[in-house]
Amino acid sequence: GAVDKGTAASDSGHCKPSAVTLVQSGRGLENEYYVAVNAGARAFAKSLGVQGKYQWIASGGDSSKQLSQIQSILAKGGKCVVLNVDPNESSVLPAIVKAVDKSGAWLVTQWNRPNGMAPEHESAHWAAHMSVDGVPQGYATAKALFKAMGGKGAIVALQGILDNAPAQERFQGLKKALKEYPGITLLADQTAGWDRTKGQNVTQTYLTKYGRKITGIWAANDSMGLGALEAVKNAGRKGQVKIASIDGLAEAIDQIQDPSSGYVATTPSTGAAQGGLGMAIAYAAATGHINPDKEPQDHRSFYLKPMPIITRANASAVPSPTDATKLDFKDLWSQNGRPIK
Amino acid sequence: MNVRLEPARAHDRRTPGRTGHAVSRPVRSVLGSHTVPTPALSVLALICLVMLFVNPAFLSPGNAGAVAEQSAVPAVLAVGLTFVILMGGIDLSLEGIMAAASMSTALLVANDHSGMNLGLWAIAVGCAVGAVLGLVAGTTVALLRVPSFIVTIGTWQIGLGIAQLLFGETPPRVTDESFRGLADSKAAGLPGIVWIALLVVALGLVLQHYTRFGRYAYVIGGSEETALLSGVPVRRYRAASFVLAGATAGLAAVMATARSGVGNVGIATGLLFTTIAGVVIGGTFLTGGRGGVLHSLVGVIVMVAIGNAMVLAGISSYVQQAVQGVIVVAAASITLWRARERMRVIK
Amino acid sequence: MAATPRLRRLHEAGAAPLFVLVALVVAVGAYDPSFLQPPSLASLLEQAAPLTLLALGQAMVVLTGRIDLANAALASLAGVTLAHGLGTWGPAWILVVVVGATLCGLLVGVIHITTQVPSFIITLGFLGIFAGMSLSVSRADSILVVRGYGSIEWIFYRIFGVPLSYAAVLLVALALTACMGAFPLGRRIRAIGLNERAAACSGIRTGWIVIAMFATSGALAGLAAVLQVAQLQSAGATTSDALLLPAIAAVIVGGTAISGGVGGVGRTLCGALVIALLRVGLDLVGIDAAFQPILYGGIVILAIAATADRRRGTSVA
Amino acid sequence: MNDAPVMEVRQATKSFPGVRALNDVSIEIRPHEVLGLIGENGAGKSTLLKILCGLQRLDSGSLLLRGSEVAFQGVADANRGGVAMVFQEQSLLENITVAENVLLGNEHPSLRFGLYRWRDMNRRAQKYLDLVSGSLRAATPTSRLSFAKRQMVEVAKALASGSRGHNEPVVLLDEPTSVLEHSEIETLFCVIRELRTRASVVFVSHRMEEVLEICDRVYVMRDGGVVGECRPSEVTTDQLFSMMVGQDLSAGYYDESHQRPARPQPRLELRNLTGENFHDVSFTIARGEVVSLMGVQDSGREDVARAVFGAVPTKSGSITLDGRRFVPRSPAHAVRAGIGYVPSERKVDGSVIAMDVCENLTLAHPRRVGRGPFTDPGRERRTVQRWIDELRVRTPSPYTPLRSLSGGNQQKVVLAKWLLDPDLRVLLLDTPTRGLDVGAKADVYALIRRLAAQGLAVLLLADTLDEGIAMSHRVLTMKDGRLTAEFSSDVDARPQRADVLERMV
Ligand SMILES: Nc1ncnc2c1ncn2[C@@H]1O[C@H](COP(=O)(O)OP(=O)(O)OP(=O)(O)O)[C@@H](O)[C@H]1O
Ligand SMILES: Nc1ncnc2c1ncn2[C@@H]1O[C@H](COP(=O)(O)OP(=O)(O)OP(=O)(O)O)[C@@H](O)[C@H]1O
Ligand SMILES: [Mg+2]
Ligand SMILES: [Mg+2]
Repeated sequence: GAVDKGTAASDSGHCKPSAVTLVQSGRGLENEYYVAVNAGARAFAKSLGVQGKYQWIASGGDSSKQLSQIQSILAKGGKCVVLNVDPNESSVLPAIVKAVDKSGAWLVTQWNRPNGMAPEHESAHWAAHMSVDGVPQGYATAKALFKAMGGKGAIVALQGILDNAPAQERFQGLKKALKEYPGITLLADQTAGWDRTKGQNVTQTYLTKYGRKITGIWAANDSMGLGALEAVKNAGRKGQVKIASIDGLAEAIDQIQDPSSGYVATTPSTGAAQGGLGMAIAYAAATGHINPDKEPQDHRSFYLKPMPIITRANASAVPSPTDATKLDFKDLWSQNGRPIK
Repeated sequence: MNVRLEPARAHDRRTPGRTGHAVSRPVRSVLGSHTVPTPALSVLALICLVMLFVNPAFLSPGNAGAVAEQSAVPAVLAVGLTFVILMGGIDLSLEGIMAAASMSTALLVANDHSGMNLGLWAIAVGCAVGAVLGLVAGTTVALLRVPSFIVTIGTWQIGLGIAQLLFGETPPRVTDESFRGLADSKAAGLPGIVWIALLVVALGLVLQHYTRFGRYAYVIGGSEETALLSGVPVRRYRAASFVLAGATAGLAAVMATARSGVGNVGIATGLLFTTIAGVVIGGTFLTGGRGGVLHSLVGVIVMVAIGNAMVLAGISSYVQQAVQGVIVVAAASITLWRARERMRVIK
Repeated sequence: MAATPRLRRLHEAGAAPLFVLVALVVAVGAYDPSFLQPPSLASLLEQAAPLTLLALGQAMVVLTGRIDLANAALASLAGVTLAHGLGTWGPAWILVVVVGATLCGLLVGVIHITTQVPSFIITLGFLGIFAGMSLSVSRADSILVVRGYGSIEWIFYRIFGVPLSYAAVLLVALALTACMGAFPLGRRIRAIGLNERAAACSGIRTGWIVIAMFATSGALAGLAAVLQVAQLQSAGATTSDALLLPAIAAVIVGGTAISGGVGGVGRTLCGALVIALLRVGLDLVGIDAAFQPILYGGIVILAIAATADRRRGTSVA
Repeated sequence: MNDAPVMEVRQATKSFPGVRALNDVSIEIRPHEVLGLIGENGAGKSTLLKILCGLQRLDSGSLLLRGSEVAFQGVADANRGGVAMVFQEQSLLENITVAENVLLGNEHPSLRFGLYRWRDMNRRAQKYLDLVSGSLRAATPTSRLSFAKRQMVEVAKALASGSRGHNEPVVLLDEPTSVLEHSEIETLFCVIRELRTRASVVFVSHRMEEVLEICDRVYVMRDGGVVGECRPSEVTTDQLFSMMVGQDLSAGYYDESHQRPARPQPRLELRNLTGENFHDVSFTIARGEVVSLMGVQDSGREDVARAVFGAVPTKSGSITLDGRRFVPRSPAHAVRAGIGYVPSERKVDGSVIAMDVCENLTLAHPRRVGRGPFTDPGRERRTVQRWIDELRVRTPSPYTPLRSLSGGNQQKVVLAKWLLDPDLRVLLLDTPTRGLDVGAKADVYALIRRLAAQGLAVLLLADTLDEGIAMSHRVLTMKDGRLTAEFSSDVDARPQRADVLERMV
C-alpha cells in the first residue's frame, strides 16, 4: 500500500498503476484451460507494460492452500493487490472476499460462488464475479449430438465432479435438450471426475453393458469426451458412436475436423477472456477507473456471452485458446452476457 | 543335572494355527509365497456371486476383458509396490512418478509437440524417469533413515513438479501408431496392455521366487535386524525396491499414456487408492514380510471389479465413494478375519 | 565429542523442528522483510490453525503407531454438517457436530480394534465413506453460512493482533500436553507405540486407549471444521480433504516417529507451522509455480531428515 | 595338534554410555577346543562375542584372527573370516524356508544367472542340517518348526556361515541352551562335540554343570573383566560360583530356609478350566503358597497362566479369586483384580525396552507412585530408586533406557513392576529366572519367598525341575494339556525328581 493512504472502505481505489501487483490464482498450469487463463491475464499485464508485476499462483486443487496464499499475498501487498481468482471451490470464496475487503485490495472472481453471495451485496472491493453459463453449453452441444445421431438412439452421459456448479449446469443443459428430442434416451449417467482415464474406463464399462444400444456419448468436458472416444475406438465402433463435449481443448477440435472420429461438437475456450477481462476489471477498480459500487448489477455478476459452439463447419477457423488478441481491455463489458441472478 | 522345561514359543504363538494342508509342492512353488491369496479370491467370488443377481453382464466375457484392461495399469504398479511393502516400506509417490513419466514418454515418441521421435525407446526412458525418482526416494530412505511414508510424499511432489514443467500449453498428443498399438492391438482377445501386465506379473513372480532381491525382500520385511546380522546389505535392497517401484510406475505411465494417447499430468489420479487398497486386500501385510505379487494382483482385480460392478449396478455417483469405502473395510475385514486373536497387535 | 550429547539431548527433546521453523522464517524474511511484520506472522498463524488441529489429532494416533487417513475427510464432513445446521439449530449445533465427529472417530477406532485390520486400510476405507457422506449432506454444493454465522465468526477475530483462532489451538495443545504429562496416559500411549504387547501385558487397556486416540483425532477434526467454517463462512464437500497429507507431513516434520511411541504435542505445533509456512512461503518468495512442488518436496524431505528421531534402532521403513 | 590360538583378543575395552562393558579383556581361542565363558548378568559375555563376530567394534585393544590383526566390517566380514555366531535371542525368520535361513547371506553358490536353484539350495542347507539333527528338512517353512528345532537350525546356520570363509570356523554360541529341554541339550552337546573336530567353539551359559560338562577351558568374567581361567577337570561348581560373584553363594541358593507354610485361605482357584491348549485344569493356590506347574514343551502350562491373566480366552470352567468368581476378560482386567504376570519373553511381552527403567517400573501401577490420578515425578523417583536398590538392579540411573541393561537386570525391573502394587494377590511367573546369573537368580528366589510370606499366591512355571521343586509348596505336573499329578513339597520332604519327571513325559 505505497500510495493510497485512504481507508479500506473507500468506494474506489486510487492506486498508481506503478504500485499495482497483479495476481492470478487458479488450479495449476498442467491444464489447458488455466494455460489460457494465464495467457489472457498475462496479455493484460503486457498491455499495461507491467509483466514483472504479474504473478500466477497455483492452488493445486487445495482450497485452504489457495486461501493461505491469497491471505499471505494480501498481508504483504496491502491495498494495491489486484486479484483475479478462480476459487478452487465455492466454499473458499467468502473468506477470500473478507480478506480482500479487510486489506482494501481488489478482486474479481470466476466460476464458483456459494448461493446467496454476490459482489453487489458484499463489498466494493469484490469488483465482479463472472462465470460461463453451463446450461446453454450443455444444451447446444447436446443438440448438435442429437442431430448427428439423427434424432434417435440412446446416449450415456459422463458428468464432472458433482460438487462443481458447471458440472451441474452443463448436465441441466443436456436434460433440457433431451426434452426436445423424445427419440433420444439417456441410458445412464455417471461421474468420471473430469478425468480422461476415468472417462475411458466408465465408457468402456457402459459399452460392454449396453453394447450396440449406445449411439451417442455426451461428456461434461472434453477430457472425458476424449477418453470416451478412446474407449469407443477400442470397442471398434469409431464413428458409429457420436460424441459431444464442452471446453474447446485443441485435441477435441482436431477430432471434430476428422469426420471419421464421430466427434461432433465442443464449445470454444473461455479461458483467455476470463483471465484477461477479469484482471482488467479488478485493475480498473483499483486505479479508480471504475467505481464498482456505481456499476449496474449486470456489470458485477454476469455470464460471459454465450459463444457459438464448435462443429465441423467452423472448427478450422477457431482461434487458439491462448490467443488474447481479440480481447479489448478498454471495453470492460464487451463480453458480458446475461446477469447472474 | 537340571532338566529344562517348556521353552517359550512366542514366535510360534503369533502365527495363526497353521494346518499343513496338502498343497502339492509344485503348486505351492508356482504360487510363490507360503499361501495362496484365498481370502481375496473369495471376496472376488463373492462379488461375482452378487453381480450374478444384480447384473449378469458383469460376468460376460466382454466385461471380464474390460476389467482385465482396467486392471492392467494398477496391476503393474502393484508389482513394484509389493516389493516395497514386503520390505516394510510404502511408496505413495506413484501418482507423481506417473505424471512425470507420462509427460516425458509422450514428448519422446512421435507427438504433436516436440520434434522428438525415439519410437519405442521412449518406453525405456519412461521407465528410467520413474526409476530415477524411485532412486531419489530409495536413497533418501536408506541413507538418511527417514520413513518412506513421508519421503515418498516428497518425491510425489517432485514428480508432479517435473510433469508441470514439461507441460507446455496443451497436452502432448501421441501420434506414434506403433506406440499406441502397444495398448490397443489385441492378441487372443485381450489388448496389449493386458499382456504387458501379465508379463510384468510373471517377471515379478520370478523376481519374488528366484532372485536374491525377492527372497531378501521377505528377509528384510521379516526382520531388518536379522537381515543386517546376516550381512544382507539392507539399505541397498531397500533402495532397490523403490527403484523397482519407480520403474514399474514409469512403465504403468507408459501403458496408460499409450492407452489414452496423450501425456497427462493427471494420468494417475485415484490410482494410489486403488493400488494400495488392492495390495492390502490381497493379503500383503503393510508391516512387511508376508504376501506377494500374486496376492497383490488378486487384490487389485478386486478393487477394479468393485468399481466396475458399481457402474454396472447403476449405483448413484453420490454414494459410490461411500460404497467403495465400505467395501474396502469389509473386504479387508474378511481377508484378515481368520487371523484375529486376543492380544494380537495390529497397527 | 563433548558437544554431541548436548546436541543429541536437544534433538531428543524435540528442538530440531523448532530450528527448522526458525531457519525457514529467517529465510523467507530475508527474501521479503515484510513477512516478519506482525500482521503477516499473525496471518500465518491463522492459516495454520486448522492444519495444526488436524496434525495434533494425527499425532495422537501416530503416537500409538497407527495412522488416521480419514481425519481430513471427517473434517470436511463435519464442516458441511455444521454449515448445514448452524442456521437452524444455533450455536448448540457446534457442540453436536464436534461430538458427532468424536463419535465418528470412535467408530473408526472401534472397528479397527475389533476387526484387527490395519488402521491404514480401515481409515482409507473411511476416507471414502466420509467423502461420500459429505457429498450427500452437501448435495454436492457448497453451503454458505448466513444465519448463525455470528456464533462462530468471532473465532477469527484478533485481540491485540493475536489471532483468537490460533490461541484456541494453543489451548487445545496445552490441554493435550497436560493430559499427557499430568496423567499416566502419556506414558501409556508411548508404551503402546513402542511395544504394544508389553503394554497390554502390563495391564494397560491398549484397545481403549487406541480407540480414545482415534476419538481424539475425530474431535480435533470436528474442531478443525469449526475453524474452517468460521474462517470460510461456508463449507464444501471436499474443503478440508487436501489437508490430509500436509497434516501428516507436519506430524513427521515435527519429529514424531511414524512407527509410534516417540514424539509429542509441542513439536507437532512446530511441524505444522513449518508446513503452513512452506505452503505459502514459496509464493511469497516468488518461486515460479511449476518449480514449487519440486522445492516443496525437496524441503519436506530435508526437514524430515533433520528432525527424524532415529533412536529406535535401524528400522525406518 | 597345533596350539597357536585361532583367535585372540588383547586388552580389549568397550564402553557404552554409562557403562564399561569390557575392561582390558584378553582371551584366546585355540583350535579344536570348546571354550566356556561364564559370568553374571552384565559381565560382558555377549559384548565380547559381538566383538568377536564383527557386530561391534572395540574402543581399544586388538583382535587377532589366525595370527593377523583384523578389524571386521560387520558380521558378513567376520563370516568371511570364518567366524559365526548364534545369538542370545533367536534370529530365524519365520516367513522363509529353513534352507533360506541356514544359507542366509550365503546363497551365491546356488545361484545361476542370478536365479535361485532351489534344489541346490536345499541340498546345501540339508548338509548343514544333517550335522545338527536328523529330522530337519531344508524345504520346510520355518514357521512350522518348534522352538527347539529352531535353535538347532540356528546352529546349522552358524556352521554354514562360518564355513564360508574357512573350513575350520570359529562358532560362537551365546546361551544356546537357555531355551532347550534336557534331551535337546544332549543333542546339542553331541553336535558341539562333533563340531570340536572341525571347529573351535565358544560356549556361553549360566549353568555351571553344562559348562563343566562340555568345555575344555573356561574363562570367568566379572564386571567387564576376565577374573579367572580354568580347566573344568580342575575346578568344582562351587569354586566357579565364588569366582563369578566374588563371594561364596553356593549355600542356600534356593533360600529354602525361608519357606513359610501356606495359610489356609484359598486365594486362586481354577475349576475345570478349559481352553484351546489345556483341558479340565483344576487346582487351588492358597495365600502364601508357591505352586509350581511343571510340564514339557506344549504341555499347555503357559496357556493356563495366560488364561488366568486374561491373555488367552477360555472355553469353559471357572476361576475364583479370594472366594469370588473372576472371569478375566483381558490382561487389564486381571491386573485390576490384583494379578501380576511375568511373561517368559521379556523383550516381546515383558518390557518396553525403548523406555527407561523408571517408566517400565511404573507402567502397570502408575497410581502407586502418583498423587491421586496425577503423576508425581518426585515420589516416582524415590519409589523407583528404592526398588532399584532393593533388587540390586545394575543401572547407571533410573532414567537409563531398559535396552542398555543386561538381561538379568531387565528381568528384575519386570518383576519389580508388579511389586509396586501393595494389593497384589496373585503373581504368575513364567520362567522368571531364565537367562539370569546365579546371583540374580538367588535374588529372585529370595524375593519370591518374601512375597509368599506376605500372603501372595504364586504360580511358578519354573525354568528347571530343581528350581520348581525347591521353590514350591506343591508341584503340579501337566502333560498334553491336562494335569497329571500333584506332589506336596515341604522343605524337608521334597518330591523325587524322577517321580515328577515321570508324570511330565
Ligand atoms: N547396546 C548397548 N548399549 C548400552 N549398554 C550396553 C549395550 N550392550 C550391552 N550393554 C551393557 O554392557 C554390559 C555388558 O552386557 P552384556 O550383554 O555383554 O552382558 P552379558 O554378560 O551377556 O549378560 P547376560 O548374562 O545377562 O546376557 C551391561 O552392563 C549392559 O548393560
Ligand atoms: N517362494 C518360496 N517360499 C517358500 N518356500 C519356497 C519358495 N520357493 C521354494 N520354496 C521351497 O523350496 C522347495 C523346493 O523348491 P523346488 O520345487 O523349486 O525344488 P525342487 O528341488 O525342484 O523340488 P523337488 O524335490 O520336488 O524336485 C519347495 O518345496 C519349497 O518348500
Ligand atoms: Mg548376554
Ligand atoms: Mg543372559
